[in-house]
Amino acid sequence: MLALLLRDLRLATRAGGGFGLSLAFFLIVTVLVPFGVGPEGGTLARIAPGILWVGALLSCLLSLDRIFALDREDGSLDLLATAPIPLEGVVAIKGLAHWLTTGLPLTLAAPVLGVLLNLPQSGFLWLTLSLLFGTPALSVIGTFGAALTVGLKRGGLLLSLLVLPLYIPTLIFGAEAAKRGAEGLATATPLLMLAGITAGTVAILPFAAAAAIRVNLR
Amino acid sequence: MLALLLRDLRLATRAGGGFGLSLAFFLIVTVLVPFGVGPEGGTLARIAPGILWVGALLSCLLSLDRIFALDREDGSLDLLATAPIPLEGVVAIKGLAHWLTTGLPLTLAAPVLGVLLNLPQSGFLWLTLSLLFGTPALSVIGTFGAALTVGLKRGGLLLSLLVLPLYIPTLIFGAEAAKRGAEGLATATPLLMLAGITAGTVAILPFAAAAAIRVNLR
Amino acid sequence: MMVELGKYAGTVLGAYGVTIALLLGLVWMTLRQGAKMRRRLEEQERRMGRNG
Amino acid sequence: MMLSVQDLAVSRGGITILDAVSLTLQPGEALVLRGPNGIGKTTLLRTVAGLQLPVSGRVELPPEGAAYSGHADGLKATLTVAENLTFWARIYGQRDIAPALKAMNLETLADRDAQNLSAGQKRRLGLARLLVTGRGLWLLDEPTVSLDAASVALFAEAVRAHLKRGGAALMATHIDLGLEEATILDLAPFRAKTPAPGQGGGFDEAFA
Amino acid sequence: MMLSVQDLAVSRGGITILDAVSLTLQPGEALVLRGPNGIGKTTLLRTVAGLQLPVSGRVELPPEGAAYSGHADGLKATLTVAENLTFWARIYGQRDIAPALKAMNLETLADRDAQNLSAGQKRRLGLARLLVTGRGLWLLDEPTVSLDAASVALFAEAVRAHLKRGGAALMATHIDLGLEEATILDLAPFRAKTPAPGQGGGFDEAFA
Amino acid sequence: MSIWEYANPKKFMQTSSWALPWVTGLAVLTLLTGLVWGFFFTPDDFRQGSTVKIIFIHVPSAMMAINCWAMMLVTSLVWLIRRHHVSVLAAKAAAPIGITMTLIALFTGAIWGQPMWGTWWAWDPRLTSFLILFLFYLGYIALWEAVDDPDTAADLTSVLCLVGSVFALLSRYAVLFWNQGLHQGASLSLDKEEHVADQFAHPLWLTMAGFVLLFVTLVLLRTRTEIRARRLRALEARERMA
Ligand code: HEM
Ligand SMILES: Nc1ncnc2c1ncn2[C@@H]1O[C@H](COP(=O)(O)OP(=O)(O)OP(=O)(O)O)[C@@H](O)[C@H]1O
Ligand SMILES: Nc1ncnc2c1ncn2[C@@H]1O[C@H](COP(=O)(O)OP(=O)(O)OP(=O)(O)O)[C@@H](O)[C@H]1O
Ligand SMILES: [Mg+2]
Ligand SMILES: [Mg+2]
Repeated sequence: MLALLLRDLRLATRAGGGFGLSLAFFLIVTVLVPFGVGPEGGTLARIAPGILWVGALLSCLLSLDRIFALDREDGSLDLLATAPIPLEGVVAIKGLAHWLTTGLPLTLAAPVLGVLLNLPQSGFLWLTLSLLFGTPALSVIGTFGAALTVGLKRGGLLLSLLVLPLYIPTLIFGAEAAKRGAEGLATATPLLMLAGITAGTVAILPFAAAAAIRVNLR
Repeated sequence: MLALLLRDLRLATRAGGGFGLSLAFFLIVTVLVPFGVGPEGGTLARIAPGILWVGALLSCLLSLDRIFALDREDGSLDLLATAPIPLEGVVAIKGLAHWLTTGLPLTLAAPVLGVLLNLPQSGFLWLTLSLLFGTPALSVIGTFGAALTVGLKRGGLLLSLLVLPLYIPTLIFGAEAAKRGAEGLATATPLLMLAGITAGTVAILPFAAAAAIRVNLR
Repeated sequence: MMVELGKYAGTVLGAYGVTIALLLGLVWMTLRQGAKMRRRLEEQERRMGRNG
Repeated sequence: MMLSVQDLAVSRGGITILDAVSLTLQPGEALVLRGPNGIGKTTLLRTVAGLQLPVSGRVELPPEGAAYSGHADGLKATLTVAENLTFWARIYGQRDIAPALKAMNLETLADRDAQNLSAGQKRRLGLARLLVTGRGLWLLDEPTVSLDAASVALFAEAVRAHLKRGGAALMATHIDLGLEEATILDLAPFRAKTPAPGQGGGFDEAFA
Repeated sequence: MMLSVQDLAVSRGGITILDAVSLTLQPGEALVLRGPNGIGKTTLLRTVAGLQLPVSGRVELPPEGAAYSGHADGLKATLTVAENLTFWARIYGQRDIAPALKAMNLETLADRDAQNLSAGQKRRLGLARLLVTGRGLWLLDEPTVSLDAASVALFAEAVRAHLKRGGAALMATHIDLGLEEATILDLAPFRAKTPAPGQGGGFDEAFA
Repeated sequence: MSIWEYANPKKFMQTSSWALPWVTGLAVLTLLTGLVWGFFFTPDDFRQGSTVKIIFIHVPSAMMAINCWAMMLVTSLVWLIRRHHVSVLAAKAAAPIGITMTLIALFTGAIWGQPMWGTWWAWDPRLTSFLILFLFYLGYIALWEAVDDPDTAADLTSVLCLVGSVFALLSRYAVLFWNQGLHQGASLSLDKEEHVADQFAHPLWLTMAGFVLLFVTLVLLRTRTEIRARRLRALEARERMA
């Protein structure tokens, strides 16, 4: 199991492995929005927490199809499924590796990008906290979606379609926490909800995902 | 050549071909932004043209890596390169097919999604026009980027990174035209610039892209 | 016998129109798919006999 | 008993293609599956490996399972030969990859990225993976594709050593492996008859 | 003259691997490239096909070019067999795919999606593509991988007919194709010597 | 005699072909009566004017959009637990009806919103939940379309339906938390204060029954088509083998 985690992390950091690129995508979304929306600081500051959350979510989303598709294509998934480790464990490790290479860097980068969008001073802490609590749920839900679509040729965008409605509660609570934080309001409720969603998904979805993979390999 | 266009269109409309899915992505970005930013109609109306342009651009971007990567993986690209048709023609056709399956549907869908973002009445026409003039440039520039990264394993996100700076002028003029239109201001200048960019890229980039592919196949 | 819809005529008629169009579309699609599938199946059964 | 397959029927795309296949493998035995393209060798092997469900019949594997190797080698292009092999060794709880590298003559390539191997070298690496699984039963689908004569001999040698150690192997292949001790099973006689009614989950009876 | 290669050196990953290869093919001739895994057969064929640049030496092809077929078949999984073939026929300005389907015994599979073919059936489709190119020179990289004996014979038949029509074929393979008329060229003697100074684009001399 | 007998395709085909004419007739009857009554024979509301007539299509379609998903959830569960093919085919057959109902609710709501709230669309919780429901339907249908093997598709879509239902509920709470809205409460609740007047309630009951019956008719028809498709697939497969 640890071997799998290490391999996935190593693959991610090798050339073309996607580490840093989803970060780059986050950066780019954040940079594009001012070009599209216009440069007024007031508007930008108001929408900053929301845009940062949406940007983080999209970056996360785009890296989802790598979770299983690559392993499926080169036959590793067949081999892992016949290997002496439980598929649920494989799924959980894959989700963890995804979070370590995507969610965590995004969380760390968000405050920096907040500066670009004139995020109010008071918002930085809450933005980071909300991402820290929320991104694991994004990774786990995404792993489930990736498991559903693993059999399909380039299921990439179908994957987005399936996963996005599932992301909405996380997004709402996350962005709400960040926004309230930026406006100096109480953030306990949304943060608690976020933590609850994360705990629930981490506990349950790996089983559903493993089941989906078994079905897909048939 | 026509055979190639027909094949690409047919592939796009087959299961998992990606037609409609980039449209779905556009829909989803548009839907997510209010969840992040909050439901107030005024704020949404102000940022609507910009967000719609950014959304269209991202949807376009995400489908870029299909342009050549699939053909590369299954060996078709090698075979096309040795076939008796000029590679420039192949590239141009690929770009055209991409626009027909991505840019055009996005343009047609944008007004509908404008409703969701409370786009002011006066903005719809200009939004559509600006997308109509701008999306061909997105496809052609994207084809060039895809050609540059075709050799790389899952160059998808690297591709985004390369292409996005090239997209910025198109985005600026496009969003500006849509925004001015929505506010009832004159839109001639940005629209002219957009048309100019499109004409220029269509005339020149296929040659650069074909050269890039030749290099990548070596 | 025409009801008086007042200034909201467009709204009400539009709503009913959209609904009826969508419902008819759904019914039409259902019937067409059903007929097509029945035809294809009968064709196949004729070719193969009832149990292949 | 390493493997016992009783009265197995396997399907692809919802159609039963092989029927009433029975076979057993004792430790030290090798069985080669033969048959024309499309008869269902790959499908049979995947079913035995547990990657898909049988239509009917039973498969009994050793408790710790089998080592399966399919058309694709499961190699990561950006990892080196040694890294690829180490990963699989650790998944199977093994440590030492040196003997496997040696057996497949990959020692000089150990630090090369997998993407820079030729077709046959990749395949050799895929076969070396089997040696680090520590499993007694090998299920191999066309193991010698793209291999030159010397490598085929190398492979035959590895299989022979595996059998000597009390292992067993079930292989599908079109070419002669030079393994005299292997029994050959032609799958052609097991091609499924026109399927009996009732096979498609009761759907073909729906109107009977 | 269908193909003339003079004093060709080819490289992979910046290293020259074959050197001083010369060969010619007249209409009606077939040449089989042999050599151990990793000697450079694929690299040589790709260079001849113009997919990569030679390090030195010259390749002369017929004016209309050659038909190349590599390790991958260039099939679209979601198109049917007939659609795949028709596409390539039209790219090469041909119309009729029926003879090609017939020659490769694919008629019954014509309406099947390519993704639902077995490994050997896919390969047959890849070979059928050659028949709709109308090109005189075929460059084939391990054409018979995954094919059963009957299909190999079918393929040999197709090559023979091609030669009769005045075509020529250059093939890399490890197995016996049953084509007596083909000349065999072993590439082992052409393995590049320890690279001469100056080969790395002059960089290794830069500090001499 | 147990309910599971109807999960046998043959039994289902027989029963449904017997029931269809009755259900269809009843559906047309109630739907037409309800719509005609509602459209022609109800007074204008003192605040909303004639737009109140939209309620007779808006509310039933909204209700059916939700009920359809509930039905899909139950049939998917039945498939996962008891593996009755007809059950999951009914879910597949229902999805396009559900998405149409969702669209009708959204469109009529949007058209209604224009005079009432001065905007086609607002991010009200009720409206937003429906948009999310629409996305769920879209994903569910797309997944069916994308997977080739019917049993694989059945398993995957059923799992999606299950997980999706949980998340749909979660979304509802999230959306309520996010925005308190403009939309009416439940007008047919027992709470007297909220209750619409009887003159609207009666035809509304009728159209609601009509929509339910229409739904049943369409589900039966479409399930029959799906069963035929499966049988055709089995026969074609057999022919190809022969
Ligand atoms: C796109 C927008 C809309 C959607 C998705 C929507 C959705 C719904 C739903 C789901 C119900 C059923 C509630 C229930 O039975 O508990 C409902 C009922 C209702 N809606 Fe809407 N609605 C929309 C817009 C509107 C607008 C603009 C109005 C009028 C101003 C409106 C007026 C009503 C009324 C009067 C009811 C009946 C109350 C009830 O029975 O609960 N809706 N709507
Ligand atoms: N979805 C499908 N529908 C119908 N038939 C299918 C489908 N998928 C595969 N088949 C058929 O199932 C058969 C078995 O394929 P399989 O890959 O097991 O053959 P194989 O013996 O391994 O052949 P090869 O030697 O060519 O690898 C083939 O004839 C193939 O065409
Ligand atoms: N980037 C690289 N750096 C160094 N060597 C490389 C690189 N890429 C490939 N090679 C080597 O180049 C050689 C030629 O490979 P090629 O694929 O042409 O062999 P081949 O004769 O086709 O072998 P096979 O029969 O196995 O297909 C191989 O030995 C391979 O390991
Ligand atoms: Mg096979
Ligand atoms: Mg080779």
